[in-house]
Amino acid sequence: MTDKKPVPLEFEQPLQMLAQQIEALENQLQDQPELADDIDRLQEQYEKLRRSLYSNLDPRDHLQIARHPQRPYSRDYFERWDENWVELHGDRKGMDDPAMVTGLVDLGPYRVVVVGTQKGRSLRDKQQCNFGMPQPEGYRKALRLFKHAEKFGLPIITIIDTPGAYPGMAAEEHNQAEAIAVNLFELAGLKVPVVAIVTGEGGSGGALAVGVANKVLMLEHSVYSVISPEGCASILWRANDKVAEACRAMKMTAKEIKELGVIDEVIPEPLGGAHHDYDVSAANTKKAIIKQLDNLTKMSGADVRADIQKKFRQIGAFVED
Amino acid sequence: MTDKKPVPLEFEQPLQMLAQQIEALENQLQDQPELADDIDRLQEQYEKLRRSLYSNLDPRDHLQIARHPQRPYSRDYFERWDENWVELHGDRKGMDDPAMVTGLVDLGPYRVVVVGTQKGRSLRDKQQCNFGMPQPEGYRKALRLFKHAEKFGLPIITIIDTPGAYPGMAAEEHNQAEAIAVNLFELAGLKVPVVAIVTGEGGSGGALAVGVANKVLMLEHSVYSVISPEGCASILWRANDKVAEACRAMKMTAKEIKELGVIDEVIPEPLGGAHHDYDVSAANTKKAIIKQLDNLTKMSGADVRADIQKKFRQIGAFVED
Amino acid sequence: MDLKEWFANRKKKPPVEEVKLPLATDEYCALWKQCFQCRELLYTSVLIQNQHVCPKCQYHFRIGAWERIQQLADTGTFKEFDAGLVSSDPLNFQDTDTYVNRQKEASRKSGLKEAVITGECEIEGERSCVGAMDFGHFGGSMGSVVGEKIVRLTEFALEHRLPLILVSSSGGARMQEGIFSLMQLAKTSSALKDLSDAGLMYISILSEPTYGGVTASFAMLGDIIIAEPGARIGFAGRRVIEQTIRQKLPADFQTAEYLLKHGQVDMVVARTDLKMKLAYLIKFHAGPGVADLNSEAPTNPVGERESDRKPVTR
Amino acid sequence: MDLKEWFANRKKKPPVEEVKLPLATDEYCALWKQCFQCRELLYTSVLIQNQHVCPKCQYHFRIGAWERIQQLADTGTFKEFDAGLVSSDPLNFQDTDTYVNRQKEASRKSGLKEAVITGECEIEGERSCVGAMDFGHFGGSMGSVVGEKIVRLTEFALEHRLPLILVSSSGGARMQEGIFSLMQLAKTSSALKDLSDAGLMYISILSEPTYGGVTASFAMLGDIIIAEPGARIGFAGRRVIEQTIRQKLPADFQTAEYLLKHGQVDMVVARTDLKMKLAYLIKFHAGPGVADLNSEAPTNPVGERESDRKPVTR
Ligand SMILES: [Zn+2]
Ligand SMILES: [Zn+2]
Repeated sequence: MTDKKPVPLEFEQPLQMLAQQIEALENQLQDQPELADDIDRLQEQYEKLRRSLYSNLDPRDHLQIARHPQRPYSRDYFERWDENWVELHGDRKGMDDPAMVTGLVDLGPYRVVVVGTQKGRSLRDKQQCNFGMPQPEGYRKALRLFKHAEKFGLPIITIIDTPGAYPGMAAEEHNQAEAIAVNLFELAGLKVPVVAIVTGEGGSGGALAVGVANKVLMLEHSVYSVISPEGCASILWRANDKVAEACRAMKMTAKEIKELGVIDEVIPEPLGGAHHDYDVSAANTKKAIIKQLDNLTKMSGADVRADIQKKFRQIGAFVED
Repeated sequence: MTDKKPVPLEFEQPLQMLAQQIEALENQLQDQPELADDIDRLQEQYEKLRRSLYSNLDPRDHLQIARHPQRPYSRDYFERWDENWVELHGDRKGMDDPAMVTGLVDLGPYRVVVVGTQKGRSLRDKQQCNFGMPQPEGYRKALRLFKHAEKFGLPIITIIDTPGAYPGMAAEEHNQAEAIAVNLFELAGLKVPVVAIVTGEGGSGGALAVGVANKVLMLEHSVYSVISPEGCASILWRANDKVAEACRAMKMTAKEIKELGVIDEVIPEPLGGAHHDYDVSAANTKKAIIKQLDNLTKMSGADVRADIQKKFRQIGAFVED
Repeated sequence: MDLKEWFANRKKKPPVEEVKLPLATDEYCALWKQCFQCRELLYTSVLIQNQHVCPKCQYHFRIGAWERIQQLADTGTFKEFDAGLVSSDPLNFQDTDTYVNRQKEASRKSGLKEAVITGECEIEGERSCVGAMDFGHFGGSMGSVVGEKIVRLTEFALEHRLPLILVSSSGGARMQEGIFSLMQLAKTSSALKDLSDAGLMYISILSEPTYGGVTASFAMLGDIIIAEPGARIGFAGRRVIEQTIRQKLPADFQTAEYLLKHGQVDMVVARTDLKMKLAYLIKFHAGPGVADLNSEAPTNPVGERESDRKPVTR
Repeated sequence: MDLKEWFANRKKKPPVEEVKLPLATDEYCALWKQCFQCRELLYTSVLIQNQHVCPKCQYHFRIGAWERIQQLADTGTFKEFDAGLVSSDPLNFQDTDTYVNRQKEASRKSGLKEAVITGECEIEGERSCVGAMDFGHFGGSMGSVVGEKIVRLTEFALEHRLPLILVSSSGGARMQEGIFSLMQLAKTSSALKDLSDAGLMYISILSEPTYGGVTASFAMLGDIIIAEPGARIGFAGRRVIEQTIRQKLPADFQTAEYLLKHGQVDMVVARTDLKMKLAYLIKFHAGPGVADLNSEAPTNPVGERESDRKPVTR
């Protein structure tokens, strides 16, 4: 993916126009050497604009980056964290949900169990992965791996990039509510540390089903919300064109959620977003995980459990008369 | 069911003919009082034949009684053990298998969790219950209740009357082998006592899936085997008319299996079979269960587990050089 | 009329479209009320007498948290917990109106401070912790206060080794508290894990309607799960699913009876039987608990009735 | 040719009817062997060199227990356990022939005393307990001896805290030992429960064919389950299912690849990669184990590599 040129987003249009101008001038440079100064000036301008653009993103811009079709997905991280990583399949009860990828990763100092949602890259992949929306069987596959990790004392790393659970008939019949609830319940009782990273979209209960962790990290441009901004806009504003407002109102960006005290760390992305450099993104996340594990693995099993319970016990905003 | 006349089996033909003769004579008794002596003599003969018939049953006769369409099923026992018994439903994951009935029963001195296979009485019931062949989801429903019992320190009583697991496509896709295996695995690790009763057919792995117990009891005419006698005949004799031989060869009757040391107790049935008196059958089984629980509930959780492990550890027949 | 008949009759009727709960205050004013299902005009006092179940067709009207508690708790035994907990506005949330105003409006309509009432009481003499949600307050949505009150109730149950009963009725998580609302799913589930590991009993009762974040957390985590007849229960809403899969769903999709058939609830119990059933289940499970199982020799034989235990009756 | 291609090619061929394993003794005599799948004539020595996998189409021939052990164990490290255990005839079983005669015949054909060989060995230097079944002996059926040998192996693994690896290949339980055979399902599963609770690793390898009581007990209880390409695995046999449901099953039904798609196995691994994969998995899971998690402060941080641990390589 890194060898493909990043596809520009809507809000990146001015930047792209400037880049095109520069390219046009560069093509003429051999014939008109006097253009060199202009090019340099434009380059400077471009860099300035780029920095200013990415340091003043609207919440909706973050959402767009988080949903960028070239955004690195779970497999992209697992492969880069450990080129020999071993994928494990299936819920053992009838399904191997491709929207939930699970396996064993050697991070160097730590061996871990990884669990991540997967959106799919090609159209066929996307369809198979149901655009990153796991089935109940996907959450149960994740749970199987959580239990595996606990049995062998392996820390768990989860990657969250999902619009949420799938609003389908079979998913309801197979009790996806229960599948999510049981994961929340069981994750809170584990005796091995869990680190979750929201790398793209953290959508609702479907995200939380692999997100109850001792430490929750978010990539700089990722988002995390109780409902999709589209859903929020349509319910609260009764208007489909109020998505930007919904994004702002819900405070769903990494920076905002960190300020609210709900997550532990924001992991920086390459300028322009994680899809501009998969290797750097993988290295950043790996570094952040190892840093967290350096502390978490010093705790006893009982303390790890107490820690995760305490973490979520504290979250809430209310007034007591 | 007890108000319906028991339907006679093939081997009961001579008995039935005698009964018809007696009935015919009784109808003439008013006109010909001198018949009274003949009737008495025939009655005596009838009782003698009856006792001799049921004390010299061929293994295949037991099989026929075990499969009698009026045989009491799990619900018949549960209702009689506790008329206020509470049925609990479902595997929580998409299915409530009617072939596996689960619930809470108050036995008087003990409250217990009950789990039993169910064949179905009416044609519609039979179809819904798949003729007593649970789906993988049925075994998983049973497992949910086993875990429930363990959590609350309630003993488990299981009833086995099943031809076995269902040889169907969906059952294989949903991994019935795993469903059975996991039940064997988990039952062996419980800290609450389990008493299993084979009340009818104990067929293969599908029966064992609810049959790993501290004490295994069998009704007098019930059978328990590694494969159905029809399956055995067709594989080993390559002949469908060798069922009686297969029954004999496999040693599948309660008495034989008790002699082999594989089960703990044979519970007597009303003369002619359990279907001749549901209430007596329920009372006999209840009494047998309570007797077993009187001992088992004196053990600690660890001892209960050790006991079940030891019990199955010992089963096997081999020679060591 | 028994449940089967009632349900059979119900099927003959055209499916009831989106049922709106009348305001609790209005309800008490009105002398008459029309059944949403059989269209019968019912005396409000008779309806209340029958626990808001239509005497003719057994339709279960939505009821508020206080009605629920009154129906379940032995008279005079309920002690409310955390009545003073109220929402703050951590996000300064505003859509077409502010969250602060919407909260005021919700309280004006419901007469409640929040969408759940919690406390302890006796149920047929069995001391229990009870929480009841109120769909009439802010659509029964779960924000920080609902989460906190349920967790405190769970902690109380754990500390005093009491059974926990939660009656759900909710549209899901409260959007206006954003990520805080989502985290209440984890917070409540996590508290229930502690309760469960201590061998204590939690009965979840699902009433019309129970959806979204509530279903995907505490509502589906009961040791025993009971649904009320006709209650609609699910994760995603019917309309969202129909839009997604582009086909009509069966009329009984997501009803209590549908869930029973699909193995998601232990039983469907009529409201008029609920209290006795709960009491029975609590008594049935009041035993030595898992702690004794790990000791070398249990002081109480497992499953055995203590001689001084109250007889189990329904 | 990679797996996908191989599988695609395989589909084009008419489904192979009941494959009979040639006698192990004959096999070594024969210079040539024809591939069951691509019909290529192969030098037996080349085939053995390639672990009985067709070099042309990757078809995995059935192999015996000793070949399996030779392929997995580091040279010279295997020590057999319980070689002297042989079946008795507890039922005096007789069908068209006696069980005693059938046992003799089975041993004559297979050169084995029983359908499983167990022992300890090193796998890429990792000390392990290994059991391998042999379909060529009495259809790989499980009677008392198979059960007992597997349980003893499991107990050894538990006592010495070693990983356990079982390679299954079986038609199911052995009918001739009746109820004793059925009880081996419980006996082996029960032993594995103890092993599992001690935090020890069990890898189950499913090879062509694995059916019935073996699948419904230890074969499906692995912490990790690996299937060999093309292996047919299930509970009920294909023919029985077709007779029951009265319809044809898909050609790939019950193959390793079908099971992978249906979430029943963790991975499908070619025989030629199996040893390295096993060694990797054993090393990966060699950690502090569950016991440490229950202590107040673990001596080894969970998941952390011990400084003196061998590097994990494949
Ligand atoms: Zn009505
Ligand atoms: Zn070939």
